[in-house]
Amino acid sequence: MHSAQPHPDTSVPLNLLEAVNQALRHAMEADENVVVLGEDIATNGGVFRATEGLKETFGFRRVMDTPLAENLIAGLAVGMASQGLKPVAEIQFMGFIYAALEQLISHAARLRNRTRGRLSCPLVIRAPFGGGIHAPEHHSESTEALFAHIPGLRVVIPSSPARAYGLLRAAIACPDPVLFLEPKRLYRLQRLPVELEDEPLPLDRCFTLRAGEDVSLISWGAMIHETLAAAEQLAAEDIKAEVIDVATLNPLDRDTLIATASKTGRVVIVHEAPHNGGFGAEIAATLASDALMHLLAPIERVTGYDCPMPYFAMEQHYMPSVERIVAAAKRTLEY
Amino acid sequence: MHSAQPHPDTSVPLNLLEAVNQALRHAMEADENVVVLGEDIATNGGVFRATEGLKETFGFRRVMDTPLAENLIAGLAVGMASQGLKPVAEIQFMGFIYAALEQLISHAARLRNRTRGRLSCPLVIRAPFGGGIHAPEHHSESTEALFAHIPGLRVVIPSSPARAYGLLRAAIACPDPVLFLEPKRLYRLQRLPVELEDEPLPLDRCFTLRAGEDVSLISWGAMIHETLAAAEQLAAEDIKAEVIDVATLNPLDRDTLIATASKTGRVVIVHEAPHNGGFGAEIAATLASDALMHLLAPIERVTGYDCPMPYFAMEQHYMPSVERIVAAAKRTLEY
Amino acid sequence: MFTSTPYDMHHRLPDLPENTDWPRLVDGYRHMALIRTFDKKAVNLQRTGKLGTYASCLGAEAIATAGGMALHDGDYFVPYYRDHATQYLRGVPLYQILQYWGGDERGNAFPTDTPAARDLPNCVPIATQLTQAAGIATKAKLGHEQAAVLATCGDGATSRGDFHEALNVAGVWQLPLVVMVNNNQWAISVPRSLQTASDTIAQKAVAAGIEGFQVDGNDLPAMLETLDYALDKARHGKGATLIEAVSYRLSDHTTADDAGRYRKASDLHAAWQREPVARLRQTLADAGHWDAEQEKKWQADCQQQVDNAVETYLNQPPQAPTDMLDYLYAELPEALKAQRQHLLQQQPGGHHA
Amino acid sequence: MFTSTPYDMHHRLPDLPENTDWPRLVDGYRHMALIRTFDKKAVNLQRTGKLGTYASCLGAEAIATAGGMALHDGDYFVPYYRDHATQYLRGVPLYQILQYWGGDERGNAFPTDTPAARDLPNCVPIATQLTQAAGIATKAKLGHEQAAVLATCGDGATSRGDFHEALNVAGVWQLPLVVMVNNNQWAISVPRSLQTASDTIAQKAVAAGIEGFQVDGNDLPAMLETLDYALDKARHGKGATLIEAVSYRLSDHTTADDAGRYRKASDLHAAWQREPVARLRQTLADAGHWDAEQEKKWQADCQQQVDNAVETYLNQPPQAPTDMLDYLYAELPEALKAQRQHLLQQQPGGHHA
Ligand SMILES: Cc1ncc(C[n+]2csc(CCOP(=O)(O)OP(=O)(O)O)c2C)c(N)n1
Ligand SMILES: Cc1ncc(C[n+]2csc(CCOP(=O)(O)OP(=O)(O)O)c2C)c(N)n1
Ligand SMILES: [Mg+2]
Ligand SMILES: [Mg+2]
Repeated sequence: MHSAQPHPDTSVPLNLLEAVNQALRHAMEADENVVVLGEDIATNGGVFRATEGLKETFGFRRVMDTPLAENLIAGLAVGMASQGLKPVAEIQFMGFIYAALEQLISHAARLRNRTRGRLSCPLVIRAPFGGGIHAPEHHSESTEALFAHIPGLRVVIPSSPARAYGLLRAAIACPDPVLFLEPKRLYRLQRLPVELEDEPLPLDRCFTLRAGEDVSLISWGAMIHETLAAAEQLAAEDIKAEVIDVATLNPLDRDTLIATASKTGRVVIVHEAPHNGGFGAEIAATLASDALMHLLAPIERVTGYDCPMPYFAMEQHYMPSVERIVAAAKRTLEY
Repeated sequence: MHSAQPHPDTSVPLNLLEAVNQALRHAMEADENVVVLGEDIATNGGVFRATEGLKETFGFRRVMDTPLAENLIAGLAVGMASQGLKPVAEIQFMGFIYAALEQLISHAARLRNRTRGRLSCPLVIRAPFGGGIHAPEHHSESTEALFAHIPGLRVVIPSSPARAYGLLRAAIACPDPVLFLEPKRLYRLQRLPVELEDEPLPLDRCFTLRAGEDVSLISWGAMIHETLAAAEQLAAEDIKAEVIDVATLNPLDRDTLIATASKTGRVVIVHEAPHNGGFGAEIAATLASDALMHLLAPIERVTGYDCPMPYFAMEQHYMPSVERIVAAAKRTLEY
Repeated sequence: MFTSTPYDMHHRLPDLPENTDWPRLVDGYRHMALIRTFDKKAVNLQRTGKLGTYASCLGAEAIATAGGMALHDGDYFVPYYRDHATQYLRGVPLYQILQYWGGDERGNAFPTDTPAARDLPNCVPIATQLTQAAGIATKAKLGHEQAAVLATCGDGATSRGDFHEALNVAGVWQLPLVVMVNNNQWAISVPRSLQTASDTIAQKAVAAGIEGFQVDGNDLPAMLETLDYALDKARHGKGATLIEAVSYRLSDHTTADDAGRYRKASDLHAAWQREPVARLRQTLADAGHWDAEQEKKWQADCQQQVDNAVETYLNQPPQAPTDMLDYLYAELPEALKAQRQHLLQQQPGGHHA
Repeated sequence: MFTSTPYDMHHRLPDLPENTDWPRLVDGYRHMALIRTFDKKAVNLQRTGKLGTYASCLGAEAIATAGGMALHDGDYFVPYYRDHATQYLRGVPLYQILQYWGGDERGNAFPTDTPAARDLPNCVPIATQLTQAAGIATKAKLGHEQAAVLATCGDGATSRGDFHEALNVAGVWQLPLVVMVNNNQWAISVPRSLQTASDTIAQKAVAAGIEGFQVDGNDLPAMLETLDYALDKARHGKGATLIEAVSYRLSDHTTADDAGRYRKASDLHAAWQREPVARLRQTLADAGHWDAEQEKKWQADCQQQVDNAVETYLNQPPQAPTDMLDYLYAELPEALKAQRQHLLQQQPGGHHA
């Protein structure tokens, strides 16, 4: 179990966006092979300001505003990574990542395998994802399940400033390609202590954010916050919920998930993405198979509806609510 | 339950490829708005010959060799479909479809929704998929799970000549966008009777290919054949397996799946795609939730490994075998 | 193959020929003035929380107005997201344009009795509309429609492969397609010089074997002339054209952007010297086709029209949450019925769960 | 910016200048002859079931040989899939080329002590290698390496957006990149005329603001001259170049194709009149640098080298099935250990389940 206990001495208060920014900065300081690239990331510091100040410190050679082409960005990153650079590319919004998929599926995720280890592809693609900020059409996507199904591509999603920092450092250090999805709804939510001198966090472990015996609430990304709020509400009714932040969708830490399901016998999986074929299905299927004898109730999935995230006027109707999570948890208890 | 019982009077023997070809021909005869486009589909009749003879009958205006660009092919199809044509576009191999994903996710699947019904997008994208024919690198993909997670996009997979014909006619007639995946390993496997004058087949129903009480084997595409062979082997040991061809991954016919799982209490899901996040997870998750009280054993998933389909020298080690399916079925029975 | 019309960098438009169609230009001026009023209001609505992120068209008025005026009813329009003037001229009421930027898909349900009925909605994923426009042009060609397709995009969009794929197929299939690039010098914060090394954007037509023009996008008469030529050529089966309309984005990229971070104030100031609306008003006034009295009256009219649009917009009833499912497929699939039921229950009055 | 070198359509090469480097051309001839022998053998291996689908390089010998000869050891090579000659010259043994086409990823594990060590493997998804090549060129530029990147593709590949995106960034970032298009007139069955309406492929450089050349791809000296120029320019920080090498695909597209369905026999016959190997042999013979005796000896040598390669290829031990998992990540993730165990058990001797 990895919990991000701050060391009171050296930690600094950062929001998730600042944590990303610090992780980039420190990774660039630590390794001159780290370069960042993307649209509007140099002079403008990124449309969310995740790369703010990097160009000023590291110069245009290591902080590159690319032409407007996501397929190009991914291809550039693959080429760079194949020769030992460690590119960290920003895709401005997850809704614009699809043009990069061919490079990720057919090349980044396979280069090591198809050259039998001769070449590797240590790139990181960062992309803000998810809804809830009243953004334009196509700006609020949660399609992490597409990426988690790509063998060879790691998929990492932080849900707190400390995990954003620790996981991004780990992702950049990792010799494999990593998709790093940043829950943009959390970017400026709150400043929390981040320990900047710790070891990078593991890329294959869930984080247990709250221990409990009655029901397991499993989630990732921005939905962790609704999930924690639901656990709080349940606690008020004396129901002890365990909250697991999956954090790395691929490779998946099945052991921690099986352990919590086996302990509580009741599972609610929460994600913002649509239901059908969402990554919650993989977790539910795993638990229904490997923890079946411990299950005391059907596994509940609280997810978005099977439609694209609506344009913002109806966003709140789409998003899984604390209420829905609490209700699902109670259903498992009343089963 | 839809089974393709041939009418002895008007049926003709066709292999799956010929059935696709006939479906295209008849759809073009029936509706002059149907056009076909893709790489090498006109003069060459398609690299597999699925479109053979169409150019000769319908001319270059309705049978278009496009420049080599899958993103273009998809975009052309979206544009055409938005104005009432019914384009049937071929992507030469599923491994080259990724450049078309942005058009499918961000446009085809959304056009009706985001214009509140003003425009629609009745296109069909056909692509041969799956391994087993000793093809070059990147030619043997099974990434149907990526598409099944796209709300608004129908995903249809035939596993016999009759279903290829009936489902493709239905897909072309359908006012929604459809991804139609053709299991290329079955293209020339065998000629079976196809009834050309029947109603199109439904796009939201599983096909029960074999009835049984002891265990449910659920699959789609080329793996149906290993699955049927496994059922045969099990029958020899007096184990009665029910075999379900899912056929339409989105929308998913949950009722038929829940019914079979509730009846047998034992479920094996078989697919060629990698395990993690494969579409088998959605089915397993659904059954583990909605048929939990009927399950007598953990749901088994017999799938590819979590790696890209190997280049052909190792293909057979990757592919789920009859043996693995039989073993999984027995595990559910011995549980 | 590629011709470049040098554009005037000064604040006066070039002199116009004798046979100038003045009434058309006066019309054009009225539209441009209206859309500027609209644009200012939209930015204010966003500032006061009554609109979402909005892409201003300040500085693009001549380009988009010319597009709307040059298109015939039987043509097709494929916009990007800065074409409010064209959309308005195609028949989209101003309130619906606000509704769109207010986060409501109903803003894309253009009135069925206008040329806009079959136009594509705003396109947010950059450049993806261009291959679609080629598909529509293919449809028009197959049907011998003698119709043209006008598709627009920004200078940044020219870096995406889609731009080239669309031009290329338009060349090889001789499609009735006109791609008009609003080269406003910026793609959010990235200047034109970091987007491409080609001297002009018009010359990108050479790669596709089609005709390309560079034209002053702040010059309505020049824009109309170029579009008339290119659209007419398309309608007559003479092939595709690329138009680079040179302008300057006088606004922030959108209301979510702060151009002060990357744009020199002096550049902006210089750009204002040749902004399209004042330039055309001056030309019309000089030629005696417009005067202060008309201006005053028209400005009042514009304000009134925009105020009405805002009122209509703000008074639209909310959508039903079930709309998010009901328009996705032609018919609600069986598989979604439970979700629809669930959505109904989430609504006030419904049963929460 | 764009210059076109008209290429010779006749069966004789143009006369060569006085200062011609004859030993280099003799070397080039030897390589071309070797690769032709190899190619013939590979096609036969496929016919007899000992190789998978194979992409013949018949007619592309001068292009790929020139690439291999003009590259320096410190340069980078990014191939498509018809570049066997270049790969061989970079240090990939012939048996490994066969191993690749035999369906075995070990064919991509080029020897670490050769320039090929860091070259990308064959690229099957058309044009996707080009943006990667731009990425490698960026790396070379950032590191002040004075190295060039040579990337190849076919005429069909120029229709994909990747081609333009790569050229465009190479232009705006002044990358040390040379993109060489083997314009062999066909993309499987689709002729060059249906691929693009541009008169030449070289002129597509205009869109990216870089230099473009058209050169006779059946003329080894011309190819070497052009590549020497472009690679040298790249190494010296003078920017990117597009080279259109005009050739003709004398083979089927691959062994899975039947060109008889779409290609006129007379066209093929005409193309054979200017095929690159015989042309160069003639030039060398005419100039007294090659004779029948040398030819006979070298052909025998080629046969021997190819036979040895085939033997080595056929004698490679099979891969371990676990290889499909073991090379995917730098370290096998915990999550895959059970699958690896399962794979082990599937093997003969292992425990089936
Ligand atoms: C595919 C894609 N990538 C990125 C974005 C984010 N984005 C929105 S507008 C824009 C700049 C577009 O610039 P340009 O094409 O010049 O049009 P302009 O806004 O200047 O009119 C970017 C990068 C997007 N909408 N779509
Ligand atoms: C993205 C993609 N689409 C389609 C294919 C199938 N395919 C393989 S080669 C080829 C034609 C390529 O033609 P060209 O670029 O001219 O190269 P050539 O083979 O003629 O040398 C096609 C369509 C592919 N490999 N990749
Ligand atoms: Mg712009
Ligand atoms: Mg070719």
